[in-house]
Amino acid sequence: MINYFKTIYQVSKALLQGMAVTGRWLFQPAITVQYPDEKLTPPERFRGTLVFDKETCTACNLCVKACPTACISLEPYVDPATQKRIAKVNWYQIDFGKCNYCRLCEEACPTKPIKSVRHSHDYEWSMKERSEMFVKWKRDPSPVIADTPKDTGTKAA
Amino acid sequence: MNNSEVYAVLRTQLPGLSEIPPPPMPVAMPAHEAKPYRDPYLYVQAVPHEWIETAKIIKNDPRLAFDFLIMLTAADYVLPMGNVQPRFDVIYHFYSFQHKHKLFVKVSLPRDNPLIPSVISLWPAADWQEREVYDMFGINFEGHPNCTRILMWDGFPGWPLRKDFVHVPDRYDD
Amino acid sequence: MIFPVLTQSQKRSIGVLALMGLIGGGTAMAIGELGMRLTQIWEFLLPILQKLPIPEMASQIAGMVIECSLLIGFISVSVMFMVWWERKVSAHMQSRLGPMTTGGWHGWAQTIADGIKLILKEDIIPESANSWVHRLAPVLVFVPAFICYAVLPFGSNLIAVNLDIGVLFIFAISGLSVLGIVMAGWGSGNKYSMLGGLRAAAQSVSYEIPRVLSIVPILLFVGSLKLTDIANYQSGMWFGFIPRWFIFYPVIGQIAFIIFLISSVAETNRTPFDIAEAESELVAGFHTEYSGMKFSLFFLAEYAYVFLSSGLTTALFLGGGSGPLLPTWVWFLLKSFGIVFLFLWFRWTFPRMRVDRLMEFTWKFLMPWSFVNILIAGAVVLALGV
Amino acid sequence: MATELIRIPGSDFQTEEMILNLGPQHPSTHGVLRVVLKIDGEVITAAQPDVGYLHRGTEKLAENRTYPQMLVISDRWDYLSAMSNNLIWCLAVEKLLQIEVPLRGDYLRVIMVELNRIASHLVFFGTYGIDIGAYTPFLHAFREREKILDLFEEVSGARMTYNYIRIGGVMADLPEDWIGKCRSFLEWIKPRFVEYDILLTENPIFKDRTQNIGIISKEDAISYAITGPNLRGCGISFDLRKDEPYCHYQDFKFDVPTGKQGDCWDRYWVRIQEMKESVKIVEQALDHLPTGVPNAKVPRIIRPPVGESYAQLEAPRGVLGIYCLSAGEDKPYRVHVRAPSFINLTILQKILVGMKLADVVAILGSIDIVLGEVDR
Repeated sequence: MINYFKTIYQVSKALLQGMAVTGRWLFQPAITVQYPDEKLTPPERFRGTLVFDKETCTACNLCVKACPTACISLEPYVDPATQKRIAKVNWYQIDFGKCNYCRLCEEACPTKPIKSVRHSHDYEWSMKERSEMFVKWKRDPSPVIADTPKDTGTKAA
Repeated sequence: MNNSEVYAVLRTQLPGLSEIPPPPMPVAMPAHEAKPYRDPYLYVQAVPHEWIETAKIIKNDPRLAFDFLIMLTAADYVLPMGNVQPRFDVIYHFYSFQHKHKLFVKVSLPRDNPLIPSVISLWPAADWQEREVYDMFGINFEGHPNCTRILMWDGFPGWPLRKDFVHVPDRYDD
Repeated sequence: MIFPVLTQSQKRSIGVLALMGLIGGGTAMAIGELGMRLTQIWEFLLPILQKLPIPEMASQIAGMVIECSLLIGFISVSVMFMVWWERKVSAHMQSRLGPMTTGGWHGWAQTIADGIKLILKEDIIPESANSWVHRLAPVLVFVPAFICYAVLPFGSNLIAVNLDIGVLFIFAISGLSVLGIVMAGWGSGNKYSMLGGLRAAAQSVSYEIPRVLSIVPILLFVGSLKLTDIANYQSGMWFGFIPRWFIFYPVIGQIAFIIFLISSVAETNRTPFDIAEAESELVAGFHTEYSGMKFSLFFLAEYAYVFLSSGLTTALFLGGGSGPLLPTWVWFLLKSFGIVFLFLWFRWTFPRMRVDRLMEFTWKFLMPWSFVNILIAGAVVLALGV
Repeated sequence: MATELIRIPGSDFQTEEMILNLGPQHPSTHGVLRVVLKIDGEVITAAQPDVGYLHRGTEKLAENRTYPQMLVISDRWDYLSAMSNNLIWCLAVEKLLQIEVPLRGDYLRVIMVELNRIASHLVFFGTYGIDIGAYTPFLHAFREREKILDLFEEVSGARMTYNYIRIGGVMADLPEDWIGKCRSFLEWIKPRFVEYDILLTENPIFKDRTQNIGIISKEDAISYAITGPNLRGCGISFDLRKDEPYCHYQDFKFDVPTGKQGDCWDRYWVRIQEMKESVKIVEQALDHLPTGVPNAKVPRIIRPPVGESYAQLEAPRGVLGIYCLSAGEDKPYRVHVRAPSFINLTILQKILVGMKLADVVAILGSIDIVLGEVDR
């Protein structure tokens, strides 16, 4: 009989304690962020969408080899005058439908001090069509004075 | 018990059993390359047709008492690799809660019509893992109550983890 | 500490709330007794209506229609408020803010937008459903809830139909809606719905009993089933400061209140007793297959029942509209929404009970205690000769 | 399962059993799991889980990826504790390569894995609350988890697929001031455990729902190869961090909580206690964090010698193992993932029988599966 009332007391006490916890949080400030109005700044190492710098890229193909999902493709630039390949890209394409945002391409990239392909801090991106996910950077049509291939230009083969 | 004692216990009851030697050192190994590696456990090769007896001894012998089937999988050796003939290896990894020792057992099967007795009656944990091996390699487990595909859908053509599996493009390829 | 250090925005919110309270209270006092005002308006309108060349029947019907639309309007507005309130309360309990955009100030128009969306949504009848039963069910759930509001005393003189058997009427009519739930469950042609409907039937029927039994002590004291009588009986004070509400009757009042509250929560199918629509088990229970307007009728009915139960609790245990300063209808609404808040608080704190434990709880715990309570109350009534 | 209905003759009337498909689209199957239930009223007479809806062919993918590339795929097995997956892949490959990771690297790995264990168990806590019908604990747990994910984001750049623990060490050393943030998080979460206990652990309704439900006996647990908190909930103290320490776990003092009878509540309770133990481990690791470089020297192109390795660790859901066969190429010859969720789920068909329909979600939730790992 005592146990019966004891159980009732314990049960009601535990339930009231639970209500006290939720009641306390009712008056605490919220921790959420009202997204379109307020935005969090991503940390330094944030892996946002990939950006590509077609000027510094040496078309060394290391990022293509490093990518686990084979979403990067590129074509080195061949000088039409001399028929020689130079350490520049003709075009460079990333299929963002496949991209893993894993940073392996950025780590493989040998350009210094700023990597040619790297993660930006941009995270607001949406596409309506699958074809839009293929982002292509093309070499400017303006002629560039032929510069000598640098360190890794030969690895493309 | 250490590896050699476990092997001695197994070997006295099962003369068909043999220990798998560690991978051989290459003859001319460059200095900068690492040596071939294998975990310091006992690896034994069991005979397929007496596998169920072997399994019973492994499970029930009080000196062995391998009551915990950690892992069950298979490997496909399609091309002759060194002295290895084309075959399937069904690989069992056991652990004993009582004696804290471990054991790898490999059972080699021919590549055409592979068939091995199921150990589901001894270790119920083998249930889904055997189904997975069947699903991926097409190795039939004799005595399994429900040896059907588990991860792939019924009617999937071929055995995906076999090395000679060729993917036929279907409507999911873009 | 409950309030550690108030931030600027918190101070602002408190200020805004206080101001709103003051304005609201002032307006309420200016309006005065709503029942009286309505009677005055009616008395003003009646001669005009009688002078018009229409039969007397028509003017009576017009009066009824006006009463009904007032009730419907009240139900809709209060349900909209409660839905929004529930979302805000639950959000703040969970360290978030809830709807913030629609309508500007704290998303006040969110429910209106949702309601419009629900009305515009496609109305789907599953292929395997029994079309007529499927269509009839939401109506059968909502209509009893609406009828019950007719006998709810919102304040002095503010009651649509002052029935002699008010309490019994509410229990009887609200019990009808379980029929709608079972029909929804069966008529949807969905196994989850059917399980939900069956669970709802078992649960509602079981909890009806302690719910009715728990108020028998009140009836013993008051000697009337009329809700206005019960509310009036509780006016006044003991020793000048304890209101003569039934909840303050020693022992009897509290036991009856707790049993009534628990079984009210169970009757309205809300957590921790929401096994009929247990989301994690039965997807959405009996209303899994409903969409659009039919779903919103279920939704409306659920919240209408929540307010009905709260209003009934107020009338039975908290003295109805009695209170100082403010008019009775304001007091009634304040107390009722206080009980509604309790419902929300329960819902966002507790896990769900299991079906068999739920049944055990009502038959083995609530029922005996309500009988004990009736015995004690009977003895007290006999001894005191109240 | 046979789909025909079986008539059970009752005392004076006949009832029919019903086949109920729980899932693949159901609020409480934690993903795309389908359980075919045969129910008699509310009582389950047979159950058959059906998995594979999320199958991505990890083991086949592994045969076509280099070792570092596979690390990215490993994030996707148990996506709630990707650090453990990263770690086990690295351990397996490091065994093949015979690389010793510097002490700092090991400590960083321990910190990350243990924080991830807290995050993973927090998800369990929250979703289990939802399974039982309490919604508030879910968002409270996610509030804390967000803080852990913020820490991970700072250190690795991603919130779920970290790719942080690398072969031979970690991706990069800790950013500045990370230790301070981690400590303030640990101080924040300690009082939260008390609230969790009030909200769920000691809540009478919750206890009523979970105690004496879905009991797994010790013998069953061993023969079904149950691991992790599910095994410890049965009262067997088996934790690889203690029994076969890796990553210098022997340096840390912590307890291995065990349950009493192996019911849902015990499994739940073990996880709650494990979170507290993980907090202890992270604190010790932060206190004694060695200086130096975290990374070992790793060849630029990873090409392990011929051989085979089996590595296993104590992931939040049990013993996660990798069996890796190397043929001396830059891609593994064969990889097998011993996924704890997959093997733990095997016992579901046994323990569901005789339970009530409402208990299905309680039991399924208490086994704590991640379908990404079950189907791989």
